[in-house]
Amino acid sequence: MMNPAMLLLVAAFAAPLVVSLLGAIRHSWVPRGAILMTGLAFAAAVWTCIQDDASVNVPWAPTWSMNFSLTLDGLAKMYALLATGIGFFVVLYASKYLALHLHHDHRLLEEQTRFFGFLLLFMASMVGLVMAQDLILIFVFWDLTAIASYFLIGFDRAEEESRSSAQMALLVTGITAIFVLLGALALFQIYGTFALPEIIIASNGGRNTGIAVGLIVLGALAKSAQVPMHFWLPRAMAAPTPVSAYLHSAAMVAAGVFLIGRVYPLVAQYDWMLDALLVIGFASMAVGGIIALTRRVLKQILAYSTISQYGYVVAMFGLGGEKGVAGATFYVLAHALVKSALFMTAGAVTEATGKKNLPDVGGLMRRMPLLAAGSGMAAAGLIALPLTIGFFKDELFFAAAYERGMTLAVMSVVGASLTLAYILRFWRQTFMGVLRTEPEPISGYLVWPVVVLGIASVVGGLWTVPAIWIVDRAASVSADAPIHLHIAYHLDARHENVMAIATWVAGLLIYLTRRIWWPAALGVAHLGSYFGPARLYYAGMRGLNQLSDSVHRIEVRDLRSRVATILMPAGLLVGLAVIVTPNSTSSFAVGALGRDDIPLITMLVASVVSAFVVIVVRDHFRLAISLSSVGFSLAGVYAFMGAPDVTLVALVVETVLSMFMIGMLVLMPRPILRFETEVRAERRYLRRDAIVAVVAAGMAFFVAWGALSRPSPSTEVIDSQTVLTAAVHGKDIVTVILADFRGFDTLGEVTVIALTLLGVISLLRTGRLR
Amino acid sequence: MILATSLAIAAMFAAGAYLMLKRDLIRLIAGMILIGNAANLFIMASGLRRGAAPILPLDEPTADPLVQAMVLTAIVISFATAALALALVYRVYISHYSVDLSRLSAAEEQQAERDEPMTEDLRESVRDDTDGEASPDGRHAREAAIR
Amino acid sequence: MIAVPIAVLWFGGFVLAVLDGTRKPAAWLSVAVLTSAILSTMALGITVYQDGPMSLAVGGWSLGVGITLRVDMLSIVFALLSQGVLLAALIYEVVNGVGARIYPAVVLFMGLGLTGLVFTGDAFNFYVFFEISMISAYVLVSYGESPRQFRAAFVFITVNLLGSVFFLIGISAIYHTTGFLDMYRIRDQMPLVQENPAILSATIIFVAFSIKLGLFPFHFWLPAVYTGTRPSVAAILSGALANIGTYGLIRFGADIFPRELRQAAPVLIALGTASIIYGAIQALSRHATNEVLAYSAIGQVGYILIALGIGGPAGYAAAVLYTVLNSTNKALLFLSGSLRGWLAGAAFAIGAFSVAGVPPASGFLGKMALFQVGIAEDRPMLVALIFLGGALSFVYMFQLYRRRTAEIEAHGSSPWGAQVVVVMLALVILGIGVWPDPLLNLVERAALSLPEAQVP
Amino acid sequence: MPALNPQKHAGMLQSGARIILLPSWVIAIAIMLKGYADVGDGFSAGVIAALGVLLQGLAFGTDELEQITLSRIAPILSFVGLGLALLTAFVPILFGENLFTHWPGINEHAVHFGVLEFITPVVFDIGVFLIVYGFCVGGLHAIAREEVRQVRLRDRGRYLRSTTRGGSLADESGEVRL
Repeated sequence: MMNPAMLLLVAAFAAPLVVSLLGAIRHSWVPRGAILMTGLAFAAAVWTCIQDDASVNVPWAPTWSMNFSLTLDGLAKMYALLATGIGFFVVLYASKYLALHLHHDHRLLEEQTRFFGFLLLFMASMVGLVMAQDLILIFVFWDLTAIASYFLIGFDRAEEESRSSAQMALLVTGITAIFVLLGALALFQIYGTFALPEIIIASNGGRNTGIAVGLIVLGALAKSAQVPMHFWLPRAMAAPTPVSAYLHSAAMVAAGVFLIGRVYPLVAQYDWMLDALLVIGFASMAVGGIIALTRRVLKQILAYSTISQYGYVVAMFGLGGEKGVAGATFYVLAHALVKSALFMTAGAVTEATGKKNLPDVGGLMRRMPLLAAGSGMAAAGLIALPLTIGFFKDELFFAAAYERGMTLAVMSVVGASLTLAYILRFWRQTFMGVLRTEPEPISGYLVWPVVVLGIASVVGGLWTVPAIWIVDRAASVSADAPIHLHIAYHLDARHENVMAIATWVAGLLIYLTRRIWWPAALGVAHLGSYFGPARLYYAGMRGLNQLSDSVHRIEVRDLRSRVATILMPAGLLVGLAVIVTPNSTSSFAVGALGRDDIPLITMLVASVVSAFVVIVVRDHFRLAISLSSVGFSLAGVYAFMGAPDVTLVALVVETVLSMFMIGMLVLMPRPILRFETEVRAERRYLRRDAIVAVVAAGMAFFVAWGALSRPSPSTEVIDSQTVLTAAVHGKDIVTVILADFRGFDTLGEVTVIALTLLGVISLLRTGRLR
Repeated sequence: MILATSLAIAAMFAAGAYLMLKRDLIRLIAGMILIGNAANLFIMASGLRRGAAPILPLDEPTADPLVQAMVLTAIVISFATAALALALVYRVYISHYSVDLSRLSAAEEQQAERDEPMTEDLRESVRDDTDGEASPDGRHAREAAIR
Repeated sequence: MIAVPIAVLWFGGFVLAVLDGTRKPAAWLSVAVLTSAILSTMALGITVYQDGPMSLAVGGWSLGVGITLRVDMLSIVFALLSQGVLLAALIYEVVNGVGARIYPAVVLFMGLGLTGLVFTGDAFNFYVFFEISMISAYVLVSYGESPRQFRAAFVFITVNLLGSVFFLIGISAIYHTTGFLDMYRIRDQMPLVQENPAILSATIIFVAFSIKLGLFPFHFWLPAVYTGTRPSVAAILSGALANIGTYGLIRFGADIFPRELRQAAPVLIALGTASIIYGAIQALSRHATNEVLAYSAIGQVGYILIALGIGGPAGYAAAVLYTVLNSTNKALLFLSGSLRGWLAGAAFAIGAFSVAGVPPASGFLGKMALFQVGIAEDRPMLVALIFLGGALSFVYMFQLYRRRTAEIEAHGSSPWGAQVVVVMLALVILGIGVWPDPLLNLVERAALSLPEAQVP
Repeated sequence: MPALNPQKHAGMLQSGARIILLPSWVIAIAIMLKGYADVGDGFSAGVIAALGVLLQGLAFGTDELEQITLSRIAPILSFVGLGLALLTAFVPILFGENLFTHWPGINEHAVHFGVLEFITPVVFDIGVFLIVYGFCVGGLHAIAREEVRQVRLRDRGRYLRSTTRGGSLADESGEVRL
């Protein structure tokens, strides 16, 4: 039998592969294939869930001590169940939804392949992430979810809104993912391993470990859309509804709190980190809750609700202790069931009525009773009514908060009552009241998943054993200690019950008095959109682009300036080198000047003079002539340096080069070559040119002088070359070097010539050899 | 002698660098050739010893044959490059009807402008997500939402 | 054994020069030649991996008299990298239909130059092969023959000629101060050389390679050239030719001038930082794909320079690794950037993710190596800088990608052949990301072949 | 002697060019074949030979240049030379020898033919000679042909159009090559 962990991974990753292949063959099979494959993955998850914990550990990149290590522990089991289970219902839902969606947008049905491919990749990478034990592996799967979500959010590629939302989500989660990587590397630096279990065992609670873990948690918070990195999530609503349903419940956002749960044994060592989590959690609860109250778009209400709900989870992790950890874990499970159902409700309503906004719908109860019932159960779960699984999530939360004192208890009640208010508003105004838009009949695929999830939420509230079984095992991993959850209904006045009742009352009050506080809430929302982090993001992006534009405006675009910008820094660098190195008197030597040197000096002067003549001549033909005279004088220099071979070659080369140059000049009409008329315009460049030339000359001078001042080292090489020349039947050492000792150079040199010939004839005769 | 040679190299380099800053492509190539000459002169000067031509039989101290071989290779390569550059100038002239760098730069600017359409597609993404609160029918919408 | 890849490329280039490269058989022959060169380099690489560095005295002349070819893992990695990028670009062009008869021949000659210069152990021979590849590049840039290409070619030739001259001056300065052209002998002699001439020649060689790399502030030629040339040529320039710069900096810096490299470390890091920031900021709001990529190339070499500046085995390994990843990314992006169609779009996306450092595309390994070096050296500022650079690369790559999706939608589909080529390249990049160990191992061995890295 | 050109003053140049052609080749071949013995190698020999031929072009015009077979096929000669040089470099490998090993080896006896020595470096030098010759003649020949083409196009009044439109060179037939 295959290792359960491996089996689950294979089952999960087989899904996107199979679906993509199916899409390549026949795209109409894709939805059914996706249902089948997700179903299989879900079955695998269920089966592996009841198996013992299992591990896979194979070397992945031993050079960097990276291992491909997966462990199917309690935490992994819970999240894998969620990812595949919710994934299954989402795919079921999407199998009909997407065709409608594409049809509305007049797009080809073929695009389904792309959608399901990425949706299943999303699921598979979630499954991989939850089992990964190697920090780098975690990072890889972590970013894989970001990639999948990027393409899913931006699925409606034609719409700018959709593309920029996808970009925002990717930038926020992708850039913060680098923090996860950094944290992993910092931990590696301290503990010499990427294996999380080993790090947890060895962890010393030191400052550096704290920073590293803090970085990882930072990445996790951004992914969970916690304040102040929450702004990408509402924008991600640009995605088709199934994606939103999945992203908010069991993937992406859940991945963030999962990671906190995964590294929680490390987090729990630092009180400051727990306090930070607490603050961020409550802040997210407040911000998400208040803004959710003011939204009009159905999915927006739910999006801000998610921010607030994951705020609970983060806050519970911050509260810590057995209750906090168990509560947080339980909360994720309960929330996933109900939130996905609510999103699918919103999608179904929009598909049926064509309306996206809450004020445009209403009274759908009678037209869509099944949907109303299903989402009603889910909504009840989210607002923690008794007999639903949601009741316990709040109860655990209250219990954990109460332990930490009255302030937190009150805050948690207020937060929970906000949830009640906006969910009440959402559900009641959709399904009760006056019928605003007559819905069209919709496929059962859009309704039944909602109903099943709603029922699951109620069943979970009545028969708590499976949930407790799962959560116990998951929370034990996070807490790094065995945890036993005790949940049951108690009909007494214990503080959890009191707080729950207080929540319902307060929530109802908030809902009923909404006309009074509405402007205030809206004000908060507006304040957020004007001074909040989203604003900062946009301002930052705009600022960066403006900065880029203004820097680009001063970018050098002229070849002359390009030359200058090479010569100047080169000169400055050489100058710097001269300055920083110790200069003894022997560094730069004048050198002896004997009578024998007079001819040589004369020729040098001649060549320099002719070089300056090249500068001053106007006419191009004279330019060519004076240029060749530089070459000829240099040939003379070489002759006096005892180099007849070089002299010969320099002479003939100079002749041919002049012929080339004059030949080219003949090809160009005289007016083209006439620059004299614009000499005046040139004058303003003269000073710059002169300065650059002087700097360049200074550079050449110092390099030449510095090098030449060094007394000659051993002449071993040329001595042996001299000796060997006779042995190979040679007399002229230079020729022998060229053809024999360093014949390889010559071969390269003639290849350069042949290559240039290719270039020249391609430029002049389009490459024909004849 | 060391100083004198270095000065000659520097002067030749300066002349070349100065020409490379001109707007005339032919002068630019002349500058390249001069800079190449300066480098060749430097190679020659970097010989380990000086003397007569290194041809057997040796009677007196000879010049360094290795740098001569090097300088030969370098001369040939810079010659080849210059020839290629000249052919290129001709094609530049054919395609722009000019060998004036300022014309070429102008053409490059035009190209750059064509590459960067002034569509401010950023503005769209900069819209706030007040999800319709700021819509023109503001008050009505707000009333409806409060409902 | 060592000579085989060089011989294959040399004869191949010669044969192709005579044939008409626009004809299909000739074009495919060039692909076959390059492939066999890669295979022989791999075979050589296996031997080197098992038995250590190999050397071959050309003509049988003893050390110093003649030229010695020397092959270690560093050479193998760079040779395979350059040849691989050239092969991708060549197949891309062959599949699309070669537009000029000399194109395949020139690509092979460039392969020869790039292979030769990493195989040679002789400083002047390095220069000769360097020139072979540069002349090939000069010819290639004008490929396509539009006014724009000629302008680009002219800029390229002017600027790089300066680089070549600087390099030549540096080589002769080294010769004069040490009396040798053989790199081993130079390395032995270098400690005896006074500081002053040594640092001067090191500086001028550094400038020469920086010009090839397009490092700030020597980069001003680069955007014009990369945007002006054809995609396959831009891929070659940034994916293969720019390797000369990195290889040169590593070989000359770590091998010949280790003392000067350490002295110059602050300058290297400062220039690298400037490159990263400057390249990224320029790339941010550019619209043309190639222009974004060109500025991105300027930014990416900054990382390599920083890795070199930090030095040590880990630093050199990071530099080599980053070069490999950057070259393949750039080749992929330049090739796929001009294509339309969903396959090409997917390939481009993989390249974009790779540049941004998102796994499983291979780019994250480079960032990871740099972070690791920065953390190990306890340099939080550098880590922050690399983070900033990575964040900016995220922004510019995906702003570009966002714009491009609309573009891809608007136009039709490019020929399948070209799309398949870029997808293959993308799969290589993905493959490296998914199973990085072989590359990491190779790179580590390559860095260890530098003498400086062997010092504990 | 070919028919003299109408321009009288060209006569001197033309006879001079013709007179020089043969010596230039003799010198070139001598420089090359002397091998290692004295100053000069295949490279300078190639350029000198090319100069001799190019002088004909200067004196008699492009059409006359075309008459000299060696100038028309110069680029091909160049690659023949490259092949020759490559063979001398790499063939030794096939015999199990080192890359670029010359025969005869160190201190081995070489076959003499008068002052000539038969050693493989001479073959290498011939290769270099051909490459350089091909380059110089081929390059300048290309320029000369371009000039002829320009004149023809200008006569037909199409020159300006073909150039200002930019891009590739138009053929005489107006068909765009490449």
